[in-house]
Amino acid sequence: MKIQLEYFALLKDQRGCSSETLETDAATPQQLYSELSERHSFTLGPESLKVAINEDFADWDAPLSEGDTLVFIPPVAGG
Amino acid sequence: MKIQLEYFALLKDQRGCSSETLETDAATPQQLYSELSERHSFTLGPESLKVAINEDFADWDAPLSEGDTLVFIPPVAGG
Amino acid sequence: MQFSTSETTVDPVALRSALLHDAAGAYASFEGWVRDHNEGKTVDALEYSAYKPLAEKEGARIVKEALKRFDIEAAACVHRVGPLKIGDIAVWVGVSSPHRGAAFDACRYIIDETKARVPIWKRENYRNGHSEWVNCHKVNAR
Amino acid sequence: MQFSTSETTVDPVALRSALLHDAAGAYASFEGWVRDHNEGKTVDALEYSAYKPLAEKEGARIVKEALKRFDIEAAACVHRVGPLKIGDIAVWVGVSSPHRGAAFDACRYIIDETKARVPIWKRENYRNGHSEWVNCHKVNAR
Repeated sequence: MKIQLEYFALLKDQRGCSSETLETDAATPQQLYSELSERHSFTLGPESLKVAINEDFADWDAPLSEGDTLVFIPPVAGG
Repeated sequence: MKIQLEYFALLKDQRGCSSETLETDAATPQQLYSELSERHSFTLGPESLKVAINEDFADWDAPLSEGDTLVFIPPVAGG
Repeated sequence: MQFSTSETTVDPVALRSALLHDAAGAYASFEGWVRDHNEGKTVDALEYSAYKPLAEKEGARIVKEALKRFDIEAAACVHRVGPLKIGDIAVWVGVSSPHRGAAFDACRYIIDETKARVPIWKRENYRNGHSEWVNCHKVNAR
Repeated sequence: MQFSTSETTVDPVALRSALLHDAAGAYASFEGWVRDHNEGKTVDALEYSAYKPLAEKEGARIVKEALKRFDIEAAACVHRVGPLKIGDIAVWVGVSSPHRGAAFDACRYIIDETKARVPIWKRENYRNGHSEWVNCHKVNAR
Protein backbone atom coordinates (compact mmCIF):
# COMPACT_ATOMS: atom_id res chain seq x y z
CA MET A 1 0.00 0.00 0.00
CA LYS A 2 0.97 3.65 -0.43
CA ILE A 3 1.96 5.69 2.62
CA GLN A 4 2.74 9.42 2.60
CA LEU A 5 5.68 10.32 4.88
CA GLU A 6 6.68 13.75 6.18
CA TYR A 7 10.04 14.43 7.83
CA PHE A 8 10.99 17.14 10.32
CA ALA A 9 14.12 18.40 12.07
CA LEU A 10 16.93 15.84 12.32
CA LEU A 11 14.94 13.16 10.47
CA LYS A 12 14.47 15.55 7.55
CA ASP A 13 18.23 16.25 7.47
CA GLN A 14 19.11 12.56 7.62
CA ARG A 15 16.50 11.54 5.04
CA GLY A 16 17.50 14.47 2.83
CA CYS A 17 13.93 15.38 1.95
CA SER A 18 10.80 16.66 3.68
CA SER A 19 8.25 14.23 2.28
CA GLU A 20 7.91 11.13 0.13
CA THR A 21 5.34 8.57 -0.92
CA LEU A 22 6.34 4.99 -0.17
CA GLU A 23 5.01 1.66 -1.36
CA THR A 24 5.34 -0.62 1.68
CA ASP A 25 4.16 -3.88 3.22
CA ALA A 26 4.76 -2.59 6.78
CA ALA A 27 1.63 -3.14 8.88
CA THR A 28 2.50 -0.62 11.61
CA PRO A 29 4.59 2.55 12.15
CA GLN A 30 6.97 0.40 14.20
CA GLN A 31 7.71 -1.93 11.28
CA LEU A 32 8.06 0.95 8.85
CA TYR A 33 10.41 2.95 11.11
CA SER A 34 12.57 -0.10 11.55
CA GLU A 35 12.94 -0.44 7.74
CA LEU A 36 13.52 3.29 7.16
CA SER A 37 15.93 3.60 10.06
CA GLU A 38 18.15 0.92 8.61
CA ARG A 39 17.90 2.27 5.04
CA HIS A 40 18.71 5.91 5.98
CA SER A 41 20.89 5.35 9.09
CA PHE A 42 18.58 7.39 11.33
CA THR A 43 20.34 8.09 14.63
CA LEU A 44 17.18 8.55 16.70
CA GLY A 45 15.82 5.36 18.22
CA PRO A 46 12.04 4.79 18.26
CA GLU A 47 12.04 5.29 22.05
CA SER A 48 12.80 9.01 21.52
CA LEU A 49 10.16 9.51 18.81
CA LYS A 50 6.40 9.83 18.71
CA VAL A 51 4.12 8.87 15.85
CA ALA A 52 1.37 10.81 14.12
CA ILE A 53 -1.04 9.33 11.60
CA ASN A 54 -3.25 11.69 9.56
CA GLU A 55 -2.38 14.71 11.70
CA ASP A 56 -2.96 13.21 15.12
CA PHE A 57 -0.84 11.26 17.59
CA ALA A 58 -1.06 7.49 17.21
CA ASP A 59 0.42 4.31 18.70
CA TRP A 60 3.49 2.61 17.30
CA ASP A 61 1.41 -0.51 16.67
CA ALA A 62 -1.59 1.24 15.07
CA PRO A 63 -2.57 -0.41 11.77
CA LEU A 64 -1.50 1.48 8.65
CA SER A 65 -4.01 1.98 5.85
CA GLU A 66 -3.68 2.89 2.19
CA GLY A 67 -3.14 6.64 1.77
CA ASP A 68 -2.26 7.37 5.42
CA THR A 69 0.03 10.30 6.16
CA LEU A 70 2.64 9.22 8.67
CA VAL A 71 5.04 11.43 10.65
CA PHE A 72 7.78 10.28 13.02
CA ILE A 73 8.13 13.09 15.56
CA PRO A 74 11.64 13.80 16.90
CA PRO A 75 12.06 15.19 20.45
CA VAL A 76 10.33 18.58 20.41
CA ALA A 77 12.04 21.83 21.41
CA GLY A 78 9.52 24.65 21.27
CA GLY A 79 9.57 27.66 23.55
CA MET B 1 7.30 66.71 72.82
CA LYS B 2 6.00 67.39 69.33
CA ILE B 3 5.08 64.47 67.04
CA GLN B 4 4.03 64.78 63.41
CA LEU B 5 1.23 62.39 62.49
CA GLU B 6 0.06 61.35 59.04
CA TYR B 7 -3.21 59.51 58.42
CA PHE B 8 -4.17 57.22 55.57
CA ALA B 9 -7.26 55.37 54.36
CA LEU B 10 -9.84 54.63 57.06
CA LEU B 11 -7.81 56.39 59.78
CA LYS B 12 -7.73 59.53 57.66
CA ASP B 13 -11.51 59.39 57.22
CA GLN B 14 -12.11 58.80 60.93
CA ARG B 15 -9.62 61.47 62.02
CA GLY B 16 -11.01 63.89 59.43
CA CYS B 17 -7.59 65.11 58.33
CA SER B 18 -4.46 63.78 56.67
CA SER B 19 -1.83 65.13 59.06
CA GLU B 20 -1.42 66.99 62.32
CA THR B 21 1.27 67.99 64.78
CA LEU B 22 0.59 66.83 68.32
CA GLU B 23 2.07 67.80 71.66
CA THR B 24 2.16 64.53 73.61
CA ASP B 25 3.69 62.79 76.64
CA ALA B 26 3.26 59.36 75.05
CA ALA B 27 6.57 57.47 75.15
CA THR B 28 5.71 54.92 72.44
CA PRO B 29 3.43 54.53 69.39
CA GLN B 30 1.40 52.09 71.48
CA GLN B 31 0.60 54.70 74.15
CA LEU B 32 -0.13 57.36 71.53
CA TYR B 33 -2.45 55.12 69.51
CA SER B 34 -4.35 54.22 72.63
CA GLU B 35 -4.97 57.94 73.39
CA LEU B 36 -5.88 58.81 69.80
CA SER B 37 -8.08 55.77 69.35
CA GLU B 38 -10.20 56.79 72.32
CA ARG B 39 -10.31 60.48 71.31
CA HIS B 40 -11.33 59.83 67.68
CA SER B 41 -13.20 56.51 68.06
CA PHE B 42 -10.93 54.68 65.65
CA THR B 43 -12.50 51.31 64.76
CA LEU B 44 -9.22 49.57 63.88
CA GLY B 45 -7.50 47.87 66.80
CA PRO B 46 -3.72 48.08 67.07
CA GLU B 47 -3.48 44.36 66.20
CA SER B 48 -4.55 45.19 62.64
CA LEU B 49 -2.16 48.13 62.23
CA LYS B 50 1.55 48.56 61.65
CA VAL B 51 3.68 51.47 62.74
CA ALA B 52 6.14 53.61 60.79
CA ILE B 53 8.48 56.17 62.33
CA ASN B 54 10.33 58.58 60.04
CA GLU B 55 9.41 56.69 56.89
CA ASP B 56 10.34 53.21 58.00
CA PHE B 57 8.58 50.40 59.84
CA ALA B 58 9.04 50.42 63.60
CA ASP B 59 7.94 48.52 66.70
CA TRP B 60 4.90 49.49 68.75
CA ASP B 61 7.15 49.99 71.77
CA ALA B 62 9.88 51.99 69.98
CA PRO B 63 10.75 55.20 71.89
CA LEU B 64 9.30 58.38 70.39
CA SER B 65 11.56 61.42 70.00
CA GLU B 66 10.88 65.10 69.49
CA GLY B 67 10.03 65.82 65.86
CA ASP B 68 9.37 62.21 64.81
CA THR B 69 6.93 61.57 61.99
CA LEU B 70 4.60 58.77 62.99
CA VAL B 71 2.20 56.82 60.78
CA PHE B 72 -0.25 54.14 61.85
CA ILE B 73 -0.64 51.87 58.84
CA PRO B 74 -4.08 50.33 58.27
CA PRO B 75 -4.36 46.90 56.56
CA VAL B 76 -2.91 47.41 53.09
CA ALA B 77 -4.79 46.57 49.90
CA GLY B 78 -2.52 47.18 46.95
CA GLY B 79 -2.62 45.21 43.72
CA MET C 1 13.68 52.65 39.41
CA GLN C 2 12.77 49.10 40.40
CA PHE C 3 9.60 50.07 42.24
CA SER C 4 7.57 53.19 41.74
CA THR C 5 4.13 54.62 42.29
CA SER C 6 2.52 56.38 39.35
CA GLU C 7 -0.24 59.00 39.11
CA THR C 8 -0.61 58.31 35.39
CA THR C 9 -1.50 55.35 33.17
CA VAL C 10 0.95 52.44 33.36
CA ASP C 11 2.56 51.60 30.00
CA PRO C 12 3.55 47.90 29.96
CA VAL C 13 5.33 48.25 26.59
CA ALA C 14 7.80 50.86 27.83
CA LEU C 15 8.30 49.07 31.13
CA ARG C 16 8.96 45.75 29.39
CA SER C 17 11.60 47.35 27.14
CA ALA C 18 13.68 48.28 30.16
CA LEU C 19 13.97 44.57 31.09
CA LEU C 20 15.27 43.32 27.72
CA HIS C 21 18.65 41.57 27.92
CA ASP C 22 20.34 39.42 25.27
CA ALA C 23 21.15 36.88 27.97
CA ALA C 24 17.54 36.61 29.14
CA GLY C 25 15.49 33.82 27.59
CA ALA C 26 12.37 34.21 29.69
CA TYR C 27 10.06 37.09 30.56
CA ALA C 28 7.11 36.82 32.92
CA SER C 29 4.80 39.68 33.68
CA PHE C 30 1.74 40.30 35.78
CA GLU C 31 -0.91 43.01 35.62
CA GLY C 32 -3.64 43.71 38.13
CA TRP C 33 -6.67 45.16 36.34
CA VAL C 34 -9.51 47.11 37.94
CA ARG C 35 -12.49 44.75 37.95
CA ASP C 36 -16.16 45.63 37.68
CA HIS C 37 -17.06 43.66 40.79
CA ASN C 38 -15.63 42.53 44.11
CA GLU C 39 -17.16 40.09 46.56
CA GLY C 40 -20.50 40.21 44.78
CA LYS C 41 -20.75 44.02 44.65
CA THR C 42 -20.64 46.03 41.44
CA VAL C 43 -17.69 48.42 41.42
CA ASP C 44 -18.09 51.71 39.52
CA ALA C 45 -14.73 53.26 40.33
CA LEU C 46 -11.91 53.13 42.79
CA GLU C 47 -8.90 54.96 44.03
CA TYR C 48 -5.55 53.90 45.41
CA SER C 49 -3.84 55.92 48.10
CA ALA C 50 -0.20 55.39 49.11
CA TYR C 51 2.10 56.40 51.91
CA LYS C 52 4.51 57.17 49.13
CA PRO C 53 7.98 57.38 50.74
CA LEU C 54 7.53 54.10 52.62
CA ALA C 55 5.69 52.42 49.72
CA GLU C 56 8.59 53.10 47.38
CA LYS C 57 11.16 52.07 49.98
CA GLU C 58 9.37 48.81 50.83
CA GLY C 59 8.63 48.09 47.18
CA ALA C 60 12.31 48.51 46.28
CA ARG C 61 13.22 46.13 49.11
CA ILE C 62 10.84 43.52 47.67
CA VAL C 63 12.36 43.75 44.19
CA LYS C 64 15.86 43.51 45.67
CA GLU C 65 14.80 40.42 47.63
CA ALA C 66 13.53 38.84 44.40
CA LEU C 67 16.84 39.60 42.64
CA LYS C 68 18.67 37.89 45.47
CA ARG C 69 16.39 34.87 45.90
CA PHE C 70 15.85 33.94 42.25
CA ASP C 71 18.16 33.52 39.27
CA ILE C 72 16.82 36.51 37.33
CA GLU C 73 18.30 39.31 35.21
CA ALA C 74 16.04 42.23 36.01
CA ALA C 75 12.71 43.03 37.65
CA ALA C 76 10.44 46.01 38.16
CA CYS C 77 7.08 46.92 39.65
CA VAL C 78 4.82 49.95 39.24
CA HIS C 79 1.68 50.69 41.26
CA ARG C 80 -0.94 53.25 40.26
CA VAL C 81 -2.24 55.77 42.78
CA GLY C 82 -5.21 58.11 42.52
CA PRO C 83 -8.58 57.51 40.84
CA LEU C 84 -8.79 54.57 38.41
CA LYS C 85 -11.40 53.28 36.00
CA ILE C 86 -12.61 49.74 35.24
CA GLY C 87 -9.99 48.02 33.09
CA ASP C 88 -7.10 50.27 34.14
CA ILE C 89 -3.84 48.64 35.16
CA ALA C 90 -3.55 49.00 38.95
CA VAL C 91 -0.24 47.22 39.28
CA TRP C 92 2.36 45.89 36.86
CA VAL C 93 5.25 43.48 37.51
CA GLY C 94 7.86 42.34 34.98
CA VAL C 95 10.80 39.94 35.34
CA SER C 96 13.41 38.76 32.83
CA SER C 97 15.64 35.78 33.51
CA PRO C 98 17.73 33.05 31.86
CA HIS C 99 15.07 30.38 32.48
CA ARG C 100 11.32 30.46 32.87
CA GLY C 101 10.94 28.92 36.32
CA ALA C 102 12.76 31.76 38.03
CA ALA C 103 10.86 34.38 36.01
CA PHE C 104 7.49 33.01 37.14
CA ASP C 105 8.59 32.51 40.75
CA ALA C 106 10.08 36.01 41.06
CA CYS C 107 7.09 37.66 39.39
CA ARG C 108 4.73 35.95 41.79
CA TYR C 109 6.94 36.76 44.76
CA ILE C 110 6.93 40.45 43.88
CA ILE C 111 3.18 40.74 43.47
CA ASP C 112 2.43 38.63 46.57
CA GLU C 113 4.81 40.63 48.77
CA THR C 114 3.67 43.94 47.30
CA LYS C 115 0.05 43.16 48.15
CA ALA C 116 1.02 42.04 51.65
CA ARG C 117 3.58 44.68 52.65
CA VAL C 118 3.49 47.88 50.62
CA PRO C 119 1.47 50.69 52.30
CA ILE C 120 -1.09 51.25 49.55
CA TRP C 121 -4.83 51.28 50.15
CA LYS C 122 -7.82 50.77 47.87
CA ARG C 123 -11.17 52.50 48.20
CA GLU C 124 -13.91 50.96 46.10
CA ASN C 125 -17.04 52.87 45.11
CA TYR C 126 -20.00 50.55 44.65
CA ARG C 127 -23.09 50.94 42.48
CA ASN C 128 -25.26 50.79 45.64
CA GLY C 129 -23.84 54.15 46.72
CA HIS C 130 -21.43 52.93 49.33
CA SER C 131 -17.67 53.00 49.33
CA GLU C 132 -15.17 51.10 51.38
CA TRP C 133 -11.48 50.96 52.18
CA VAL C 134 -10.82 47.35 51.22
CA ASN C 135 -9.56 45.20 54.13
CA CYS C 136 -10.53 47.88 56.70
CA HIS C 137 -13.90 46.19 57.38
CA LYS C 138 -15.96 49.34 57.52
CA VAL C 139 -18.59 50.57 55.09
CA ASN C 140 -19.10 54.32 54.80
CA ALA C 141 -21.84 56.18 53.00
CA ARG C 142 -20.38 57.88 49.95
CA MET D 1 -7.52 31.36 17.75
CA GLN D 2 -6.27 30.13 21.11
CA PHE D 3 -3.07 28.64 19.73
CA SER D 4 -1.34 29.59 16.54
CA THR D 5 2.01 29.44 14.81
CA SER D 6 3.27 32.63 13.24
CA GLU D 7 5.78 33.33 10.45
CA THR D 8 5.93 37.00 11.47
CA THR D 9 6.91 39.00 14.57
CA VAL D 10 4.72 38.36 17.61
CA ASP D 11 2.93 41.50 18.88
CA PRO D 12 2.24 41.13 22.63
CA VAL D 13 0.19 44.35 22.72
CA ALA D 14 -2.37 43.17 20.20
CA LEU D 15 -2.48 39.69 21.70
CA ARG D 16 -3.00 41.07 25.20
CA SER D 17 -5.91 43.24 24.01
CA ALA D 18 -7.84 40.16 22.95
CA LEU D 19 -7.78 38.89 26.56
CA LEU D 20 -9.21 42.02 28.21
CA HIS D 21 -12.42 41.39 30.17
CA ASP D 22 -14.14 43.68 32.67
CA ALA D 23 -14.54 40.71 34.99
CA ALA D 24 -10.84 39.82 34.91
CA GLY D 25 -8.69 41.29 37.66
CA ALA D 26 -5.47 39.48 36.86
CA TYR D 27 -3.34 39.05 33.77
CA ALA D 28 -0.21 36.90 33.59
CA SER D 29 1.92 36.58 30.51
CA PHE D 30 5.06 34.80 29.47
CA GLU D 31 7.47 35.41 26.61
CA GLY D 32 10.31 33.18 25.50
CA TRP D 33 13.07 35.32 24.01
CA VAL D 34 15.86 34.13 21.72
CA ARG D 35 19.02 34.13 23.83
CA ASP D 36 22.58 34.75 22.72
CA HIS D 37 23.83 31.55 24.31
CA ASN D 38 22.72 28.03 25.20
CA GLU D 39 24.60 25.47 27.27
CA GLY D 40 27.78 27.51 27.08
CA LYS D 41 27.73 28.02 23.31
CA THR D 42 27.24 31.39 21.63
CA VAL D 43 24.13 31.40 19.47
CA ASP D 44 24.13 33.63 16.37
CA ALA D 45 20.74 32.71 14.99
CA LEU D 46 18.10 30.03 15.10
CA GLU D 47 15.07 28.74 13.37
CA TYR D 48 11.91 27.01 14.52
CA SER D 49 10.24 24.39 12.38
CA ALA D 50 6.73 23.07 13.08
CA TYR D 51 4.55 20.21 11.96
CA LYS D 52 1.90 22.85 11.65
CA PRO D 53 -1.45 21.01 11.53
CA LEU D 54 -0.61 18.88 14.57
CA ALA D 55 1.16 21.73 16.40
CA GLU D 56 -1.95 23.90 16.17
CA LYS D 57 -4.23 21.02 17.11
CA GLU D 58 -2.12 20.00 20.13
CA GLY D 59 -1.60 23.65 21.17
CA ALA D 60 -5.35 24.28 21.08
CA ARG D 61 -5.88 21.19 23.24
CA ILE D 62 -3.40 22.56 25.80
CA VAL D 63 -5.17 25.93 26.02
CA LYS D 64 -8.53 24.16 26.36
CA GLU D 65 -7.09 22.01 29.17
CA ALA D 66 -5.94 25.19 30.96
CA LEU D 67 -9.41 26.74 30.61
CA LYS D 68 -10.91 23.63 32.16
CA ARG D 69 -8.35 23.13 34.97
CA PHE D 70 -8.00 26.70 36.19
CA ASP D 71 -10.49 29.45 37.05
CA ILE D 72 -9.54 31.74 34.17
CA GLU D 73 -11.38 33.99 31.71
CA ALA D 74 -9.30 33.63 28.57
CA ALA D 75 -5.94 32.32 27.37
CA ALA D 76 -3.88 32.27 24.21
CA CYS D 77 -0.49 31.13 22.93
CA VAL D 78 1.48 31.99 19.78
CA HIS D 79 4.69 30.28 18.65
CA ARG D 80 7.02 31.71 16.00
CA VAL D 81 8.28 29.54 13.15
CA GLY D 82 11.04 30.25 10.63
CA PRO D 83 14.31 32.11 11.16
CA LEU D 84 14.58 34.28 14.32
CA LYS D 85 17.13 36.76 15.64
CA ILE D 86 18.55 37.28 19.14
CA GLY D 87 15.93 39.07 21.23
CA ASP D 88 12.96 38.01 19.10
CA ILE D 89 9.91 36.59 20.86
CA ALA D 90 9.87 32.83 20.17
CA VAL D 91 6.72 32.08 22.14
CA TRP D 92 4.07 34.17 23.87
CA VAL D 93 1.43 33.09 26.41
CA GLY D 94 -1.24 35.29 27.98
CA VAL D 95 -3.95 34.49 30.53
CA SER D 96 -6.63 36.68 32.12
CA SER D 97 -8.57 35.57 35.18
CA PRO D 98 -10.55 36.80 38.18
CA HIS D 99 -7.64 36.15 40.60
CA ARG D 100 -3.89 36.06 40.21
CA GLY D 101 -3.13 32.53 41.40
CA ALA D 102 -5.06 30.94 38.54
CA ALA D 103 -3.52 33.33 35.98
CA PHE D 104 0.03 32.35 37.00
CA ASP D 105 -0.79 28.63 37.22
CA ALA D 106 -2.52 28.52 33.84
CA CYS D 107 0.22 30.56 32.15
CA ARG D 108 2.86 28.21 33.44
CA TYR D 109 0.81 25.15 32.52
CA ILE D 110 0.46 26.35 28.93
CA ILE D 111 4.15 27.09 28.40
CA ASP D 112 5.27 23.87 30.15
CA GLU D 113 2.90 21.68 28.13
CA THR D 114 3.69 23.53 24.90
CA LYS D 115 7.39 22.90 25.33
CA ALA D 116 6.75 19.23 26.16
CA ARG D 117 4.07 18.28 23.66
CA VAL D 118 3.77 20.58 20.65
CA PRO D 119 5.66 19.33 17.56
CA ILE D 120 7.98 22.31 17.08
CA TRP D 121 11.75 22.01 16.70
CA LYS D 122 14.57 24.46 17.22
CA ARG D 123 17.78 24.55 15.22
CA GLU D 124 20.49 26.70 16.77
CA ASN D 125 23.39 28.10 14.74
CA TYR D 126 26.49 28.56 16.87
CA ARG D 127 29.37 30.97 16.48
CA ASN D 128 31.75 27.99 16.17
CA GLY D 129 30.16 27.14 12.81
CA HIS D 130 28.04 24.23 13.92
CA SER D 131 24.31 23.97 14.14
CA GLU D 132 22.11 21.56 16.01
CA TRP D 133 18.52 20.46 16.33
CA VAL D 134 18.07 21.04 20.06
CA ASN D 135 17.19 17.84 22.01
CA CYS D 136 18.10 15.62 19.04
CA HIS D 137 21.63 15.02 20.41
CA LYS D 138 23.46 15.29 17.13
CA VAL D 139 25.77 18.04 15.93
CA ASN D 140 25.98 18.71 12.21
CA ALA D 141 28.41 20.86 10.30
CA ARG D 142 26.58 23.91 8.99
